[in-house]
Amino acid sequence: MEFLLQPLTLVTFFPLLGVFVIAFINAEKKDAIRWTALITALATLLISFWAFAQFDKTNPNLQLEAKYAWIRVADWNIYYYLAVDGLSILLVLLTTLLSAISILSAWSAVQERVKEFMIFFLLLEVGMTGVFLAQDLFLFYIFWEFTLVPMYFIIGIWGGPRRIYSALKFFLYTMAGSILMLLAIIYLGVQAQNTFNVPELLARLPQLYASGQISPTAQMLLFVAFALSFAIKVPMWPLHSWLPDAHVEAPTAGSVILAGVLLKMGTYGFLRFNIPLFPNATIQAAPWMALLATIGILYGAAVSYAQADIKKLVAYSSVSHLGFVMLGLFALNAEGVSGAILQMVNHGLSTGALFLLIGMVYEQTHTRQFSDYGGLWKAMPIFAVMMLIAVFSSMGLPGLNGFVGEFTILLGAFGSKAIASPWYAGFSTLGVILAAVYLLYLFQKMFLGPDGKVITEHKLKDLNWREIVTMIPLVVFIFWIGLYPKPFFDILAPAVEKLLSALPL
Amino acid sequence: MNSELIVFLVLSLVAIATALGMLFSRNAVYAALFLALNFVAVAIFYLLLGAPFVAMAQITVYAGAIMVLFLFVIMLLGVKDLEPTRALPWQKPLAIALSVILAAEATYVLLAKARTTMMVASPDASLNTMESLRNLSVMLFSDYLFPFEVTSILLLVAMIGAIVLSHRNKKETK
Amino acid sequence: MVSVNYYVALSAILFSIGALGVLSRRNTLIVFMSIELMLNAANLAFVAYARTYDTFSGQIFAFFVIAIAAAEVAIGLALVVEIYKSRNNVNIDDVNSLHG
Amino acid sequence: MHLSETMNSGFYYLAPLLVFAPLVGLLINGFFGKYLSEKVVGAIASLASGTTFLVAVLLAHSTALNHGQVVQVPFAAWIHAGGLQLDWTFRVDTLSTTMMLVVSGVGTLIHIYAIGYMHEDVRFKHDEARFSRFFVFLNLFILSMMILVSGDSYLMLFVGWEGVGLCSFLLIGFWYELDLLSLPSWSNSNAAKKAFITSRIGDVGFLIAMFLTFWHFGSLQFDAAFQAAPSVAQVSPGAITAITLFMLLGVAGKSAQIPLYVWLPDAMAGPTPVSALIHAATMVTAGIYLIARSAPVYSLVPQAQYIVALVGAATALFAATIAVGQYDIKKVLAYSTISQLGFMVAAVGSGAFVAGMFHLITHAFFKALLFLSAGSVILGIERGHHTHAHHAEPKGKKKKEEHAEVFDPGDMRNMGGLRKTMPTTFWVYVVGTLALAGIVPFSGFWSKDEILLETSLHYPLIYWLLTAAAFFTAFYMGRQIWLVFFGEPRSDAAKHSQESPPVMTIPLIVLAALSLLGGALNLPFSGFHNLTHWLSSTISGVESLPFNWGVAGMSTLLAVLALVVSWFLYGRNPLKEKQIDPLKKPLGWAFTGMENKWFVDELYRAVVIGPYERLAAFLADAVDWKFWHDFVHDTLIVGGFNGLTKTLLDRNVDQRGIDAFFNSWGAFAEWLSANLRKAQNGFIRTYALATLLGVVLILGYLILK
Repeated sequence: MEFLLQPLTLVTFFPLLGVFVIAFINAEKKDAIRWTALITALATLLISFWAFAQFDKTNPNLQLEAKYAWIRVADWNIYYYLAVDGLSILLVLLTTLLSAISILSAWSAVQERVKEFMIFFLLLEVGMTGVFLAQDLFLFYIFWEFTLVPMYFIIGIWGGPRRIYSALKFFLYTMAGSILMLLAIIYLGVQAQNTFNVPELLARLPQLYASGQISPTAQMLLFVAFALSFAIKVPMWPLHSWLPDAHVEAPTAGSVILAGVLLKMGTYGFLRFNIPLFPNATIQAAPWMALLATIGILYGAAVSYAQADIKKLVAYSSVSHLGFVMLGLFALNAEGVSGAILQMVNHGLSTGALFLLIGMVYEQTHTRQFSDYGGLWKAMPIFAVMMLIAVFSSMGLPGLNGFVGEFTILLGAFGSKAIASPWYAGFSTLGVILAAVYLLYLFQKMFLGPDGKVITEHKLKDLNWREIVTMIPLVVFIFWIGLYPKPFFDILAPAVEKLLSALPL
Repeated sequence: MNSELIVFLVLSLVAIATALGMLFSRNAVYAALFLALNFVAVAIFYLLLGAPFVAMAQITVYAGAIMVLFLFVIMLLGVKDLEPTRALPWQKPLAIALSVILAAEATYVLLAKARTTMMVASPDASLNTMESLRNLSVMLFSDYLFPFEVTSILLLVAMIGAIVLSHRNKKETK
Repeated sequence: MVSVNYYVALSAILFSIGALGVLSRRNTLIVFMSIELMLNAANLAFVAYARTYDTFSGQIFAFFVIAIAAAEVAIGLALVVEIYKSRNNVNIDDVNSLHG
Repeated sequence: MHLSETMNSGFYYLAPLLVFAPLVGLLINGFFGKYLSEKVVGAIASLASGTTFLVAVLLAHSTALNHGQVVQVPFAAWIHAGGLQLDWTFRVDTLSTTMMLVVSGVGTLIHIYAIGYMHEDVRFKHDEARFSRFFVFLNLFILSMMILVSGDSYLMLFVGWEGVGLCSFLLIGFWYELDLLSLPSWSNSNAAKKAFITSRIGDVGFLIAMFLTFWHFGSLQFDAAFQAAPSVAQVSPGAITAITLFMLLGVAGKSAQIPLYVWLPDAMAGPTPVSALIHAATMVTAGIYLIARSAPVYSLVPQAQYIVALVGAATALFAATIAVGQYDIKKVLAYSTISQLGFMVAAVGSGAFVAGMFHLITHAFFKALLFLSAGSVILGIERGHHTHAHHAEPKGKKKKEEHAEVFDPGDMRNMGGLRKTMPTTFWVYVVGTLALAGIVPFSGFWSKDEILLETSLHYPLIYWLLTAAAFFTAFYMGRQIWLVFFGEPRSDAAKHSQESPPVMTIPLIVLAALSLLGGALNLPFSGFHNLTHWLSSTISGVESLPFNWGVAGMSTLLAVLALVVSWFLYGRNPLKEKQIDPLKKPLGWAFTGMENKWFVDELYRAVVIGPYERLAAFLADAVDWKFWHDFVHDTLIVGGFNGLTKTLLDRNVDQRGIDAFFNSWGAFAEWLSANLRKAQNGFIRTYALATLLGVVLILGYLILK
């Protein structure tokens, strides 16, 4: 029982309890199912707060460990090992928060097969939380792959007209990357005397590198294998092709989670595994990653601008935003990395908010073409204000969360020793203009200008209370991080410092 | 020729006779009654073999419950002689031949091949005490606990199955 | 004192009679009865050997066989009733829709 | 000096109120605005702004008492990441208090004016619910502006900098569904977008300047950065030049300098109080404030300073020429603003920081005055348009047609003779014009003269450019006065125009008084260098120059000459209805250029916007979708995989090879079973018989074995 009561085990697997309960509810009782799912998600959120309360933010090491020998075969020791540190705690909180919000957002949007939807959603939450907490590569890989399954069904069952194609593409694309990572994990485990335990690996690897047992080339190959898997998830240019399909076809809640959490799993992977496990390769690769990130920023922004579909615009904007995160990570200095981690959270909040809002209006209008919109501000003022906040948060307006992240990232990248050239950051800064171009385009085409088709053809209602409640936590965090980000940076700082001090820079 | 052997032979005659009676009865009710008698005879064999518990089970379950069930079904469906059919003309002779061969073979195998020389002691007072019953129960609930539980599940399944079979039918007739 | 062989022989004879019943009778109910007879024959052998080797296992098996027979009869008779309801007789030869 | 030492000797602890007073105002109006009456909404907003002004006065007073000491008022921690340690800290010194006073003072007057203006504006445009929203945005603007001027670091300044950009966006697009003629259109929202994006281009410059500052000076906090600057200048002067020039790009974006000025004329789409407050008096001067604030850095690189001055001077002249060819009353003022901002940039660029700030202040007075008066004129014309329509054509049907007809109340060709119908507006407008034109003793004269004097000493080219710009300034203002207020009305609306209510005219009169007397802040006579003295405690090394009769005489002469020329052209023979501009014929293509803003917008569209849109569309459609998504993924990868699996492996290897082999076995089994199935007669008894046969045979085998 002690095993079950550990905060991290509880926060990871608590949604299963909800799944279990929902499994016994008659599928016709949709409201009961929704409430059960919501209460489960809220309880998980509370548990994550409880875990957070026990978290010592001055400690740079892994904390709240739940560690048990799990599979013992021959000389292999595979652990059930969950732990959290400054790098991941915020993402765990983001996951539990966005899960609850997404479930609330699916209240009226999902009417078909509610039971299955909620079950998949809670399963997805288990997988995502597990990814951020697992400290054994084997366990991590299981969670990592596990997230694919519920998402596959969420897109494939409740998605738009091309959902099957998109779900399949999403699945295959990510799967293809993961296979290489699996190979790399196995190779790493064999080399490091049969362990997948990350802290143990970190203790053993320097010696392996020094003795030449893992040659620099091998280290680079390992880095690439991990990076490919994560880069697809991020997605880094040019591996982003699955993203617009998945985003456009996914139901709102799916898009929110996809943008808010699933993409962060990629960047988190770089942060947690690539950088500390392969320090020399990381430094070698930093300029190249920065180059890809810069291209991604500018390319994503330019492509966003030319979209006719609102959701697609936001989807491509993720390519641009995640480019910033990657740039910050591979700046490999405190400013860049902490900015990047914060920006992961920020992107979850602001893009999550954008998808939520688009979903809310889509429920009423059933169109996402810009050409159908216009002048919505008059019809839906609260909605407009929410969208205004989300848009400007995404654009990086100072005072809102996006700016804090973007600024520290660019600042870090500009003076980064690892990237060693201010040009990448310089060009990435142009992304700030391009972001304004496509996001203002989004805002203008939807809310400003003369009345569009949706206003003349529908009787639009402004947001209802449930929708406002859904948005409030996001708005609060958008302002909080924007105006007073110090607590967030304080959580990150020790862990980031520890991460960077291990690099031979 | 001791007295036990005489008892045995008499009882075996009864058993074989009732079995044949069942086999040859045109009327199902008679067949059932013959069979019941056969069961009783077998139950007495059990007693002779020092298995009072099995004997009682035999009487209650077989001669009692099962046979009543049979009779009940027979009554329910009505006793009707079947029209003779010519569907399987070679079935009966073949069956008789094979059964005879089987009996011969089985007897031969069991008697000539196994060649057990052991004798079955007649029941004495010690066997009929509660002691043996207690040992049996202990064994049933320790070494054979799992099969025992499985049997209970089997009975449950059978019960549900029987209910479902008749229940569905009820719906159909509506 | 009776040789265990006698019991075994009786068991074999009863089993053969049961088998003959299964093979030759067309009334489903009597086919069932014959099956019961065969089970009984087996039980007899079990108990006889149990006595011979002075162990309870044989008795326990007999007990299980009785339980299973009860289950079998319950299902079997339910099926017979079903068959009767759909065909209005209990001729086992009428039920041959599985023919090749 | 830090707060603890001065806490007792001043009102510094009130500094956070600068931001929180407008915040409270905007929250009240934002949440409850729709339940409150217009007067209450306006009063709350004005009160919020007024509180800010009061706090600014108290802070200025404290600063004066402390002999201009710089005081940092820490408020809260902010970004602490690695080497970047920034807090929300208010900086109270002479420069920032000056800006606070100007912004909140002019801001409050405009708030009051806007109560009257918006009351009518929302009615003319048929959406009265939007009244409170206007004041929310206005308070938000004051809030952002206060962050801008009171920030203690470049980053905090940047927060305000972008915040005012947001307000500018929201307010330019206030009538987002209309265009300048109040017809449904994307035009106003396009203007808003243009303003924000153009400023953002400048912001990138500012951002990069900040990155350079951080990595070279080690801090974004003003004092720390300035302290590090001289030593860095010796090691890597190139870095400082880069910082200053990138910062200039930011200034160009926000203060509408070449090449990024194009958004400001379009920004006139906003309601007139907005044009006055944001796009004339305060926000656009943020760039000048930034350079003045960065004086210690700019002073280190004279070449960069020269470039700044040159940009300013070129803008001043360029915009002034465009203003000559405009017909819209607000567009003239907009280009005039650009031109005057050019003056200020030229001033701070050539090291005359005080002169630049001085002009900033006086310009805030008279340009706000001019814009507000222009707003008064436009509303007067609107009123005339409506009364005329109602009275002259009482029949409903006709009235509608009259309304539907396109009428531009801002077009000066529709005006004329307004001095009779709108006397107060006329007189304050004249005061503003004289101040702008630089006629003694109006405030504009003194500040402009100081700029000219400073530049004449160091940079002759700049001096001549500015002098020429001053000539054009006086000319287009004269043209405007003659066109608007003199002659005969050129439209029915002008004939029936009415004076504005006191809630609007009183702020005008106050501003007119300030425009008249504002020069007293810094008269070029010894003992009257108040502003110089005041700012010298913040900006070191500023000196006050003695009055120079040559420069002053030259500029006054040119201004008077320009006014006379404009009278010859527009005043002597007033323009008739539908008559073309008398300058058109003599100037020919040059006037066409002025009328069309020298085609800069078209140039940008052709060179920047169009190509970007085409590039974006190309990347999105051709590269990302058709090539990368459809061709590479769907055709190459999926098709390749399908080809490999379906054609090669499935059809050839599998079906014709492996399958065929095993199918033959299947065929055999089929044949066999077809024969064997005859054994399956369906009779259970037969099966049982077969089973028994098996048993018998097995037993037999066992026996015989």
